[in-house]
Amino acid sequence: MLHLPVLAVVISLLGAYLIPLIYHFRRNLASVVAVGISGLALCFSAATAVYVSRYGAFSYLLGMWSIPWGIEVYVDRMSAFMMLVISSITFLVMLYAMEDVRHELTEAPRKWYWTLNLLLLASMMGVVMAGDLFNLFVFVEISSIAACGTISVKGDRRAVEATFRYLVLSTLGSGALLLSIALLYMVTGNLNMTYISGEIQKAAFLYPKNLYAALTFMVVGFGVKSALFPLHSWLPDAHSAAPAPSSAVLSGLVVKIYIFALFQVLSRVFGPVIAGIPVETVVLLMATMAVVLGSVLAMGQKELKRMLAYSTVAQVGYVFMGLALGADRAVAGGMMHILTHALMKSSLFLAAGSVLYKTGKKNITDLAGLGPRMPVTMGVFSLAAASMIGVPLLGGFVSKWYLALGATDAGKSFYALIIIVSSFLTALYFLPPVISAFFGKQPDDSVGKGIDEAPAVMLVPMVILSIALLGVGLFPSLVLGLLGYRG
Amino acid sequence: MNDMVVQIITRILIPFIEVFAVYVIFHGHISPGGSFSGGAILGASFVLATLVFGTARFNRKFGHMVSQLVESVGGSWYILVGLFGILAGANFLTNKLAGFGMGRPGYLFSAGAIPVITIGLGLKVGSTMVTLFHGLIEEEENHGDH
Amino acid sequence: MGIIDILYDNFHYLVACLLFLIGFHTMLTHSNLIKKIMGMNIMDTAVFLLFISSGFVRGGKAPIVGPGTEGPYVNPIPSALILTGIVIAVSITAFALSLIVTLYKQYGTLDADKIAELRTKER
Amino acid sequence: MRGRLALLLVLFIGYALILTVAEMPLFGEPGNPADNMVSHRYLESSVQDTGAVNVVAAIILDYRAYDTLGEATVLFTAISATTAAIVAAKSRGQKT
Repeated sequence: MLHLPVLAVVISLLGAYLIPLIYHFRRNLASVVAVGISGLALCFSAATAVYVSRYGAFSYLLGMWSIPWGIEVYVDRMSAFMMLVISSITFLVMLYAMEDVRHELTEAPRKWYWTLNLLLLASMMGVVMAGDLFNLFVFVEISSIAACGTISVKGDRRAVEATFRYLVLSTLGSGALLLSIALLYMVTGNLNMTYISGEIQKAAFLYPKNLYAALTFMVVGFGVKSALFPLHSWLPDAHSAAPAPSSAVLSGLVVKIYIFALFQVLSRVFGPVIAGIPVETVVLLMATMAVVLGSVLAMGQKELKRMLAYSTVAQVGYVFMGLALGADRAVAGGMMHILTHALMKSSLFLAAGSVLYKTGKKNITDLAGLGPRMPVTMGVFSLAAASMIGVPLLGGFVSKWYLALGATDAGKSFYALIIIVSSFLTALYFLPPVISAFFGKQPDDSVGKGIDEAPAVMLVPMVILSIALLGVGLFPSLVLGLLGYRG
Repeated sequence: MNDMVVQIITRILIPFIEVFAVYVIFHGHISPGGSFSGGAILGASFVLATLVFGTARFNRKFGHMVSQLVESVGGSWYILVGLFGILAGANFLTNKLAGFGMGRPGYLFSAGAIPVITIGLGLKVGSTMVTLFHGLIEEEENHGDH
Repeated sequence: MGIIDILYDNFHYLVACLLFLIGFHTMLTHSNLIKKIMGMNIMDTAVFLLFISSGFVRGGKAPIVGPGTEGPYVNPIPSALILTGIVIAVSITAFALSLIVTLYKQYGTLDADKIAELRTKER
Repeated sequence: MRGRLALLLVLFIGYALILTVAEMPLFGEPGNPADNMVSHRYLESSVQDTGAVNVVAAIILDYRAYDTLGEATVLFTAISATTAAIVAAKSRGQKT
């Protein structure tokens, strides 16, 4: 039973290694195998989540070495929750991609798309369960390269250019991260998170500046990778140039993995000394700027996927805000927003992808009059947009509600105000496309002829995502119970 | 590069480089070196061969399929050795407690799973170097698809 | 002990930091893509240097503990970790170079500013 | 302009780093925080624990073998990404 989280990672890695071989012998089998393996990883994560919610957190020792010597994998409720989110969203998106990549990618790199997706899945799950700083770094690197790979697999010059900038910036981030780990190792002599935090009090007394430097580099490193506001410049290009399923995974999951990792490190490594350092204030300030300015920038966009990418910048700000506020309900709201935003943003990107699949149009104005022609796609889009704005009974509302409650709990009602203001801003850029899709008139009727609904294999994952969004909105206690929060 | 001196010297040199690479890979657990260094040396010998004899002639002997195969099998090999630990009732990637023979320390056949992993990994790293190099240089030559 | 003495004793770390800054500066100021990658590599190397010198123990030997050799040995952990770090740096460099090759084919230039100009014109 | 800004940023980081270096544990001193029970245990008992004389090999392939699996995977990821990017760009170029 305890092997399951590691097996979920390992089975995805094994799949990734074998996909090129399978593709060589049976071309059509590769995508099926990839989806099947991600489904298997989903089963393993679900079993882990059930186990953790029943018997509590556990740690798994790789190679049977006790912890300061070996590598520890630590799975608590939050990691199990993250594993479940990662594997389920990836599974659904890969199901969608089975049809979509036929249209969006050329034949030659298709097998690599599946390989990279499985590597991304494995590394994301590895990141959330890492109990060792260097192991965390290794998995962060795999996910950075694999994420870049899923963009450049498209091969047009816009995608390649965006990938290059993403790669350079995220390498800058990993340099900062490794430097931070080096400084921490120098002053504490350990790599295991628990053991570092045991030594850190002494280190804070003897070598305080080293710890400050390590903390700064850690925040900057993860901040670049997770597009914390002033460091977000790579995100809109990278996420809008990628193929639609990759955008869904990148925006919905990859960015948030790093936020989760950052806060894991902050609480589990720097926990005993963090009280004296105003890192949370800085993060809150940046998150506020992200929430407001991300929405403002999203309003100015003409292209649908670019607008969605800017909206990710804003939504990442919410997650940062929730986790940095620190109150119980705020953290629960932040974790829940990771789930709801993953659901919303991936269904939005998948809907945008299926519009692209059917019409080849990518601007917001091109959505006009599409509602009656593609009812399911635009229905999913509208539902997710409504949830993004925060319409009650949908997932987005619940997580924002908990964030606002948490802000008042922490004695910082100002942030609750920010959340409300930003909801209005979100409405300003999400309502026009929805309204024009259902009530607008197609400017040129000859263009719209023959456009109908996308194939079922693309619709089913989108519908499942929407149902999940509704489910989270109607029964938030399920998710909160999984997180171990009773309120 | 159609220079006879270079070609002949390369022909003489390559076996020595490869034997040295194999030595470094096999002796990873008793001397400095190991899979990554040995694999890099192995890859360097293939890179040298490509530089001297050209990609077309090299590909006839060592095609993309071969390097792909080595790549996938090398990686899977590592995972399978790790999974053996679970089968033996221990954790993933367990060495001694999973029942790998320890041998006499300091001799070639010792250290249980370490040399077993090293061999697969060394070959994998070697073929990785070749694939990366070829990926970068074949861009320049338009010899159809592969 | 004065600050200068400590800096003198720790000059390995100081050199690593200097290299880090050189790499960072190269990355920021040069618009040539290849030079950016060079800067990135210098930066990574600096971090490796810092990490690996943190494991040195005065008079230490390479950590190969056969019969008949005795200590002190240097700390083996940084060496083992940096092996991983180097492989990661190599992977990223290879990927970045392949992207540069494709970018050069598609845009016909290696200058980041010119590429950005072409890109904004496209939109 | 951009050059000056970059220089300013670099000088600032450099100043902070020099302050940090001035406080670091002394280079090569036995008894530094990094020279603790973890590394001592590796040096003393790697031969009994793993049978490998080379401690670095014992660490990367036994004590911390999971990292090395990740490392091998990074290489594989780099190959996948590199090949995918090149092949995709090439096939796009042929199509248009």
